[in-house]
Parts: sequence; C-alpha cells; structure tokens
Amino acid sequence: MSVEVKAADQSQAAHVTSRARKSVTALMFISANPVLVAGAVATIALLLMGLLAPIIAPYPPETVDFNAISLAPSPTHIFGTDSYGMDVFSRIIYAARIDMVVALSVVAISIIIGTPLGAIAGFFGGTIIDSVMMRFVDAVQAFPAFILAVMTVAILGQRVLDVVIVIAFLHFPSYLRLVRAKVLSARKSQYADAARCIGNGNLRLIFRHLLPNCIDPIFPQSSLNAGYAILLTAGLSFIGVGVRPPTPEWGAMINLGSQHMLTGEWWTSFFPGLAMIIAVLGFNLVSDGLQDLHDPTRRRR
Amino acid sequence: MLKLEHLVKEFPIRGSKAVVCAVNDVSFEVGPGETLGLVGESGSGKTTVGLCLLRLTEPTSGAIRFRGTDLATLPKKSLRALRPSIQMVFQEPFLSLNPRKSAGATIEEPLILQRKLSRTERRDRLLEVLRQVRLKPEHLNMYPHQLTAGQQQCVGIARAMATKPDFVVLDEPTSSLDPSVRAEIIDLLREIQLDTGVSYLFISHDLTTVQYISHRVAVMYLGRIVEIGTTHEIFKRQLHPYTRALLSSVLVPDPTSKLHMIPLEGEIPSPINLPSGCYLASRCPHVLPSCTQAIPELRTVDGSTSAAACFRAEELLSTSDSEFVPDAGSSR
Amino acid sequence: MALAQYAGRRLLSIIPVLFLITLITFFILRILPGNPVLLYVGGFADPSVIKSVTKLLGLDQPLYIQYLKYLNGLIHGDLGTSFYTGQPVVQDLRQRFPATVELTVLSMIVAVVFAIPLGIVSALRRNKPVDHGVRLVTTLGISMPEFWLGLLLIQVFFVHFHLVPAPIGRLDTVMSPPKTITGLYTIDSLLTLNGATFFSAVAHLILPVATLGFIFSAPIARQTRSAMMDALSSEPVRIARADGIRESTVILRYGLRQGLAPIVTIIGLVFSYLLGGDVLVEVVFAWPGLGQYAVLAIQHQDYSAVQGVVLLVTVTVVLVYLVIDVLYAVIDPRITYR
Amino acid sequence: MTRPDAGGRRGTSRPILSIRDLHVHFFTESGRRAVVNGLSMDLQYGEMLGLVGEAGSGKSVVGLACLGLVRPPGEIMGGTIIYQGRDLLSLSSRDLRRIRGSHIALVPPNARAALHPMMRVGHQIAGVYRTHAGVGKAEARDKTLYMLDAVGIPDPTRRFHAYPHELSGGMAQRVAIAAALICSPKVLIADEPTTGLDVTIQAQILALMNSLIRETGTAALMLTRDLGIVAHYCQRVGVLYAGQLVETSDTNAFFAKSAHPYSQSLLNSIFSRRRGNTVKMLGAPPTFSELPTGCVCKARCPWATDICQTEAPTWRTMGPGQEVRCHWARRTAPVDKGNVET
Repeated sequence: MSVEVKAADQSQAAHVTSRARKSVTALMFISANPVLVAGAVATIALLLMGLLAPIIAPYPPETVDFNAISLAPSPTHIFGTDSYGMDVFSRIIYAARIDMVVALSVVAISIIIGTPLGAIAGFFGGTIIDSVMMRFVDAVQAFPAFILAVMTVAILGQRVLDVVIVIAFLHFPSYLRLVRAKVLSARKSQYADAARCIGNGNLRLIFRHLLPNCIDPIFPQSSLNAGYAILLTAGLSFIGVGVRPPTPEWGAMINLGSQHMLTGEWWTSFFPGLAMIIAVLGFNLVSDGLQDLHDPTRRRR
Repeated sequence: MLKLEHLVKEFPIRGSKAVVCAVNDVSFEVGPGETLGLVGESGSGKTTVGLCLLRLTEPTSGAIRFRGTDLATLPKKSLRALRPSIQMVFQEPFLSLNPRKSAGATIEEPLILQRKLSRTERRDRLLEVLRQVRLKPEHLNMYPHQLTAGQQQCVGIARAMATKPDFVVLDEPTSSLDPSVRAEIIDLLREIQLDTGVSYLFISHDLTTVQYISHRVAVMYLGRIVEIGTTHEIFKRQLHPYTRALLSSVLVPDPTSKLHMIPLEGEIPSPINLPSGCYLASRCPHVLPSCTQAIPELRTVDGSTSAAACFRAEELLSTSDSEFVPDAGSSR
Repeated sequence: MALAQYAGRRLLSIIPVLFLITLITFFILRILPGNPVLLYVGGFADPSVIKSVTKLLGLDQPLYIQYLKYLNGLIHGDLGTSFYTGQPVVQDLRQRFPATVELTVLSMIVAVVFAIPLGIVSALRRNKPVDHGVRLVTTLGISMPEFWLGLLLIQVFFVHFHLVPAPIGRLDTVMSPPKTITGLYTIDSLLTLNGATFFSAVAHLILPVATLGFIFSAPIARQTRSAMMDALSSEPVRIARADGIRESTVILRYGLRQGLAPIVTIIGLVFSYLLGGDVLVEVVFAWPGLGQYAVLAIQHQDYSAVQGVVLLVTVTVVLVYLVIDVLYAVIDPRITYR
Repeated sequence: MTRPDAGGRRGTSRPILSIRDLHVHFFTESGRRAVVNGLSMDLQYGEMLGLVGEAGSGKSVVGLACLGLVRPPGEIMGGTIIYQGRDLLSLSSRDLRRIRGSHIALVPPNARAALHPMMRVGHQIAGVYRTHAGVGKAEARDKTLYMLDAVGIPDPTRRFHAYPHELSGGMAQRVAIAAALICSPKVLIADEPTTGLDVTIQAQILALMNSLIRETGTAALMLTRDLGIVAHYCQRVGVLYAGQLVETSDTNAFFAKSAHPYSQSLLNSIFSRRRGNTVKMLGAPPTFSELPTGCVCKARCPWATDICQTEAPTWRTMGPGQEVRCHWARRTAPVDKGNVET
C-alpha cells in the first residue's frame, strides 16, 4: 500500500498535463471503440429517458382519455394514442423505467448469484460439489425457458419483482458456466500454484487470485443478458402474464396494439417495439464492444 | 537440509483402473547452500518431483524430510506455517504472475501471509529483496504485462525469496527466456545463493545451464533417477547409457566442437504400460537380454563417485571416452 | 462403436433429468393459486358436484399419491387428460407437435442457409463494408422481439398488400387438413398430391418462417463470423497458406472445418430454444402448435397438459443436445467419448 | 540509409534469395511499430544461413516476408525480395501462392499446433503435393509415403492416417518437414524448427533436416535464438537487432572474433564464454514507430558516442566473409565513455 502512495507522489509532476491528455485519450477511445460508445450512448439515453420521464413526457402515462381514442400520429400525439386514449409517446417514455430497471436488476441479481457459485464449482471441478451444481444448472437450462417463465410468473403473481426474480433465475446459469469454465483452467495455472505456494488458503485463492482473473467474460455476457431480459419481460407481458396494464410496459403496449392491428392501427404496437429495439440494441452493442475490448486479435490501422 | 525418500506419484487415468506413474521411487538429498540439478526430458517426471516437494500435488507415497519434518504427511495447516521456508520459482514468468496484481503486491503477498512483519518492516524487506533481484522501485507499480520476460522472472524470484526461504525449487526458471536473458537470470540466482546460503533444486532440460549452476546432478528417465553424482563427474564420465545419449545430443555453441551423437532408438515408452525390466531396454545400444528381466537399482559404482541404475555401469565406466566436456572450465 | 455406446449412456442419463423436470413442473403447478375444478365445472356449480369432480380427477388425494399416479401413467405412455380440451394429452400433443416441428424446422433451414454464408463472407471481408452491413443486420436481429417483427410483417404483407392469407392457423379456414401421414401439412399434401392444400400450407408458413428465420439467423451468423475469424487466424491456416494451398481450400477445409464446432453448438442452442420458445410467434400467427397450447394450458391451470408439453419439449431439447455432442466427435477426431 | 547491395555480399556467387531494404511495420491498437527496418541480405545457393536475434528482433517477420505472407496488422512498407529474378513482393497473389510451398517452403515452430487438428496428416502432406504438382490422388499418396519414410517416420502407411494429436512433438515436426520438402523447394525457411522439443529429439530433427537439404541442395534460412544450432549447422550467421542486420559473418569467424558489440553480448550469454559483465545490451530490443536517426543499437550500446546518435553506421568489412554495421567495431571503446555498465 505504502509503495503505491509513494508512486503517486512521484507522479504528481505529471498531473499538470494529465487533464489535457485525458480528453485526447477519451477521443481516441471513442474512435477506437465506436461500437461500445454507440451502445453506451443508447443505453444511457434510455436510462435518462426513464429517469426524467415526468419532465419529458407530454401526457400522464396511465390516464384514460375517451376523447382521444386511437388517434393516428399527429403533432399533438406524435406517436398517436391507443384504444384507451392514452398517449403512446408518453407511455413509451415511462415504460423505459420498468424495462430498464428489470434489465439492470436481473443482471445484478444473476451475477451476484452466478459468479461466486461458478468460482466455487470451477475450483472444486470434478468433485461432488461441482457435479451437483452442474446437474442443477443443466436442469434449469434444459427446461423450456419461456414456458417456465410463464408458469412461474403465473404462480408468483405479476409484480415487476416477480418478473425480475424469474428472469434472474433463468439467467444465473450463464454466469455460473462462464466463471466455472474460466476458474477450471485458472486453478491449474502457474500463478495459482504460486499463490498456493506462498501460503494462500482455498478461500483466499479463489476470491483474491482466481476470481479477479476470471470475471472478464461476464461483462459482455451481462450486457447481452440485459437485452434478453428486456425481450423476455416484453414477451411475458405480450401474452398477458408479465407486467399488468395499465402500467406502461413495451411488450404490453405491443399486445394492446396488436388487438387493433387489423383495423390499420399500426402505431400502437410499432413505436413501443422500436423503443425496445433501441434498448436491446444498445445493450448488445455494449456487449460487442466489451468483447472487442478484450480481444487481442482485434487490430486495425 | 532436504531429503526425499522413495517418493512415488501416480496419476489415475480417467475411466480406467490403470495409473500413470510419473515419479517412481525417487530418493535424493540436498544440503544447505547446495544446488542439485534435476535433468530429464519431457515426461521424465522431474517437474512432478518439484510439485510434490511443495505439496502442490499430493505424493502417493514416500517421505519428504525437511529439517526433520515429513512434508508428505504434514496436515495442511502446519504445512502453511512452513511455506515461508520452502518456495518455488516457476517456468513461465508471465503465467506464474497474477495478471491483476502489481509487481509490488505480488512480492509483498508472501510477507503478508507470513504475518510476522509489521507494515514498515514489510516495506523494508520488499525494497531489500527488490535490490537483490536488481529491480528498481519504479517496477513495483507495474503489472506483469508491462515488464519484460526477464523482469517478470525477477519478480517471480523476488516473490520466492521474500520470506528468506531455506530451500527453493527452481522449475525450469529460464527455459522460456531468450538465451541472453537466461544467462543473467542464472547469474542472479547464483549470487543470491552465495549471499543467503539458500539451497536449490534446479529442474531443467537444459544441460548447459544445469552444468553451470549445479553442484550435483540427478538424471531422470520415465520417473526414475538413472544417475546421480557431482556435476563434474557426471559431465566427465557417464555411467548410464541414457545420460550418455542425453549429453551427446547437446549442441555446444562452438563450431570447433564435434558432434558425436549417440542416438537412442525409437521413442520413449508410454508411461502407462511400463516395461518390466529397465525402462531404457527398448532403446539402449548396450542392451543385454537380462536387462528386460529386472529393474536395475540405483547403486554406487567402484571407480566413480556417481551412482547409476544400470547393470553395465562398470563396463561403461571403463569404456568411457568422456568426449563430452562442453564446459569443463566453468564447472564448479 | 464407442460413440454409439456413449450415445446410449447419454440416453439413459436423460432419465434423471426428466424425473427432476416432471417433479419441478408437477409441484410448481400444484402450488398455483386457484382451483382448476372451478374452471372445469364453472364457478357456480353445486359444492357436491365440485366435490365429485375433484374426486373424479383424483385431486382430493395427497400430492405424492397424485405424483406417483402420474409417474405410473407416464411409464405406460399416459400423460393424463386435459381438463381444457377434454382429450388425452398424448392425443393433443400428437396434433400440436407436428405444427411446431414444421414451423421450427423450416425456420431453422432458412436461418442456416442464410446465416452461414453471410457469416463466412463477413469474416473474410473483416472491417469492410460487407462486414459492417452483416454486423448491423445481425445485431438488429438479436435485438428485435420476434412477436413485434411478426406483427410488422402481418401489417405490411397482409393488412396492407394482401400478399399472404390471413395469419390464422396453418391453412385457409375453408380447407380441411390433408390426411395425416407425418402431420406436416406441406409434406402430407404433397404425398396425397393435393396441390391446393400444399400451396395454402406454404402460404401460411411464409410469414412465420420469415420471422423466425430472420431472428434466428442473426445469432448463427454472428457465431459463424467469430468462429471463422478465429479459425482463419489460427496456425494451421497460416501454415496452409505458407504451403501455397488454394485459398478456397484454405477457407473451407482449414477455416470452416476448424470453426464448425461452435457453429454447430449455436445451431443446436437456437433450435432447442425455438422448440420451446416459438410460443410468441405461434400466438401472433394463431399457429396451433405446442407453444400456443402451453400458454392456454397454463392460463387454464390444465396440469396434465402443461406437464405434457414441458416433458415433450425437454425430451426433444435433450435429444438435440445429444446430437450436438455426437456431432462434435464426428467433426473433431480429438474428441473421444468413453 | 543502406547500400542497396549491402549485407552479406559474398564474392561472385549468385544468391538464390536476395532481400533489399525491406521495411515492415505493424499497425496495432497501441500504435505503429517498425519491426523490420531496411533489412538487406542474400541467401546463397545451397547454404544454411542462421538468422539470430532475440524475441522481438523481427526474425519471424523476415521469414514471413520471404513467403509473401505478411498480413494485417503487418504491412510491407518497402523493399524487394528477389527470387529467381522475380520480386516476390510485387507478384500477384496467384503467382505468389504457386511459389509458396513449391519453391519456398516453411518449417514452422511447434508443428503439433501448426498441423490441421482434424485432418489426417497424410492428407495434409499430400494436399501440398497435389496443389503444386497437379497429380492425382494415388500418386500424391505414394509420394507422401515416400516422404514420411524419408523423414524417418516408422510405419508410414499407418502414420499416414494418423491425426496430429496422435503424434509426439518430434513426430509432428518430422511431418511438417515432410510437408515442407515434398515439392523439393529451392529455399527452406526454418522458423525455430526445434523449440519445445527435447534435446535428443532436437538433435535428431536437426541432423535429419540438414542431411535432407544437403542432398537436394536446398538453401535454408534458419531463424533461431539458439547459437548451438548456428554453430553446428549454419555456414553463415546474420545477427538481427531491432529489425536490422548488424553483422553477417562466416560461422567460424563469428564465434572466433565477432565484431559487433551486440554480437559480443550475445556470445557472452554462452555459459562457457561468460566473463563478467563486459558487454551487456540484452533483453528485448527496443521498439519504435519510426526508424530513429543514428544507430539502432544506440540506446543499449555501451560504446555509443555522439556519432552513433546522429549517423547510421554503414557496412564495414572486418575480414573475409565478415561484415559489420558499427562505427566502433573492433576498436576499443572511446576512453571518455569508459563506464561500460548499463
């Protein structure tokens, strides 16, 4: 520790120029990782949209207006209104709250469960601890995910929290597997041997030495899963077992729109879908970008 | 200092009852301040011996006596208390360092785990060991990928030396380095030994390096020691046909030296189905029918200070042409 | 024949997984709030009727007895009777499964046929316009909700241009299905030389297949691209080029061959996902397949039906995984199964 | 910068491969790296030339350039490689492909990883022959079996159908040599052909390779770090430092009286010749994005003076068959720069 402090002192002289250098570095980072930056911008924009919904949205999201039923897009309702007279644009903005919250909390919960379990399974790879965990994960993953989700949401009820728990349960095996695979090979590495050699116990070895070197692949995966979570949430709501109307949610909105589609009322389902695509695309781009960032073969002029 | 008695390590083969016998009845001693070179080709089990010594893999049977304690049967907890005095330097400098830890953190960790020194004492020791391996304080904050291969290995050595061990296993510490860097690392290791009196087990397939650093040499073939003796004697007169073939294959970097390769026929037998007699019998140019009957014991041979596991060691000694003296001048 | 033995053992090892799955499904369903008997007999039925129906259905017995009875039936090929359709579940599944198979298999074929060449071209023209285009489209593909795409296609091709028949079911409503041979209408109508039915079946397949084909070609194309890029930068490819091997041979024999395992994996994963996950598309297109059946069954707390679907899908998925594992060994001689 | 005909020029003999002023740069995430900087050298008919240098000196890139195989992120920035009167660097990719494997062949390091893991080794070797010789399957098979036998693989008919993972490292290396030599190339590029092999196997493989190319008169470029290989098998040595040739010399002269300070420090790493810290400039050579002015060695060289900072040294003949690129070669270091320690 003290050594680092001293180095910081030494580098203080360099601090003067560091600010200018930082902005240059930022520009270079953007030009070198356009995919990551584009994804991050989209994701952050949607998060902000949800956060600032009361300010941005022109209409309240859940107020039925019988004077404005099924209006086509117009300057007053830029994305039109649905069959209850609710403003589609405003609802899309409010829906970002739910869908993004679901996505992020699913990722957080499934990582918190999956990562340490994966590390333990990997470290004890080949033993009974590992086999039990893997068989359980196998069963979860062999289960038809969507049907399981529909079933469990139907049992638990249709609160947002229930949706989160179910999707997190479906997603945690992916982290467990990733981390397990990495730890499985890392535990045989020379640095693991070296760490044992200087007197590290198993716990310290797993969580101080192996895990920090094995979590890289979970970042792209988590971003990917955030996208899946949105798709799954919307899918559940679309068939009517997810988030209940009139709570604004993209999938539920598409469902409502689809019931009136044959009369030519396309906007009620079209725009929420677009918003969803942007959200999921954002997460997927972040995932791609993160993967590229760690890919040593990616080189260009 | 350290005494190995009849060490055996078998690896089970998945899905069958057979085992691979990586180390087969190996015994040797290393004295204080001494370097024993352990040479052999891949599959000879030399690295496994090193791993067993540190209990990085559990020996199947045998004893490892270190200052009177048997490491082989020591419970994990007492073993951890002994860790600071018996250390290891690994083969791949980059792979043996935790990529997420700075050089300073890596070198300091054994001191933290030892729980003997205060923070300031640790820092003093850190700088001391840093000087010892000729690194500079600015290297402390660097991560492995920012260091050259040579510097990485210096960090590995510093980590091993931090707790002032009495015995260090050097597992091919220079084989992945450029020949030029290799020489400097070897010099460094020699210097540290002269300063601190540490003992080394130097595991290597590189005979010129072994010759340069070791006091005594043990030659392994298929999990067994086939010959052991002082460096001088081994490189001068070989009692075992395998040692002879091995030494004759070394390409001495001197265009005036002549190659007298003594080839061994065929390839190393599979370690799963080991032959009943001498393991070299199928490849040996001096083979007799009796060689396939029994396994020759490692024994001293009259007229030589070395011990060899060959029925015909005496004959080989008398016919020893001792052509191979690549480096007699610097042998210690 | 080590491989056949391995496959045999894998088949046996499916049994505990299936057991686990029936167990989970069974008990999850039983803790569902609500009483299916009420749905069955109507909310205002006489309590004695309710009681007798409950007894008839065996729902008055302890849970473990119900489960054991279920297992016993299962062993004899009896999955119980659906409360909702009133038919044996086996019979329901026999009707529904071919619909799902027809849809998913066709979609898979479409997806693979487009995705693999695209992935290869993209890898070969790395960071060129073609590659950027493929990456954009495929990223869009994995980001798009399939039900939304389905609705969009209906809006455009049915509502607007009337190019396809109404997205309801597998055939025009006036038509009766062809004689059941395989259960796949396209094949059955061809076998019975029924041209009109065939064209109707194909017309009804176009949009759902396009939807699923597009959505699921995306992950396959992405995986193909990255597997090809890895393979093309591998040492054997470098050496093949140093040996002056023809570029086409290098790409196919050295590149694609080495990258095939991850591609097969993703195809298997996508396929297994489709089998249990085309629910949404079936709902959108009113496709009378397993997915739609499952949703209806869950909504009606139709225990036996849900269990039947889950079991059937799981068995199929596990079989698909098994095929993948066997394919690995065929692709890569380094993999041996003991 | 360099004399166009510089480096390893020997009397009147005509070289089979001649590199002139080769520049190769790599464009990586962390910026441009000049890996080969104006390298010029000749490979004579039938000789084995050892190109020695540490990791990062650019040896492998030179080998790839001779095969026209520098691919992104690497790029050839200039120079010529003349083979039989044609400049390899300006050939069409089609013509180049016909030369690779048939005229100029590569023996890779670590053959086990270099062979196609899912293809039988026989088919891999036969594939090379069929591509270049345009013969049928049966003929290619016969020739392959002949080659497998020639490289000392016992039971060739059985090994023909083996997969690479079923072979030992030494066996795989023999297979790679068979594939490289099956079209009787004129030039062989051997890139660390025995790294990772055991000493006994290494000695056998080198002896085999040497005798095979002696028979056919194939010239070979041996890229290696191992001075032992150079001492026993190469007639000439080229010393590579930071992408530049700093000395070329007959092998005997090189070991007896190397002239360049870097060569001397390389030789000093041989244990039997180790004499204190006379000249010490080892470790990965420096990397740079543009060729610096002056001598490439200036940063590490204990002899460096002002002239080394500003002026690139030209080739100077130090004796028969020995040329060196250093201002101070064979002279004692200037007195005022006496502190040799780095």
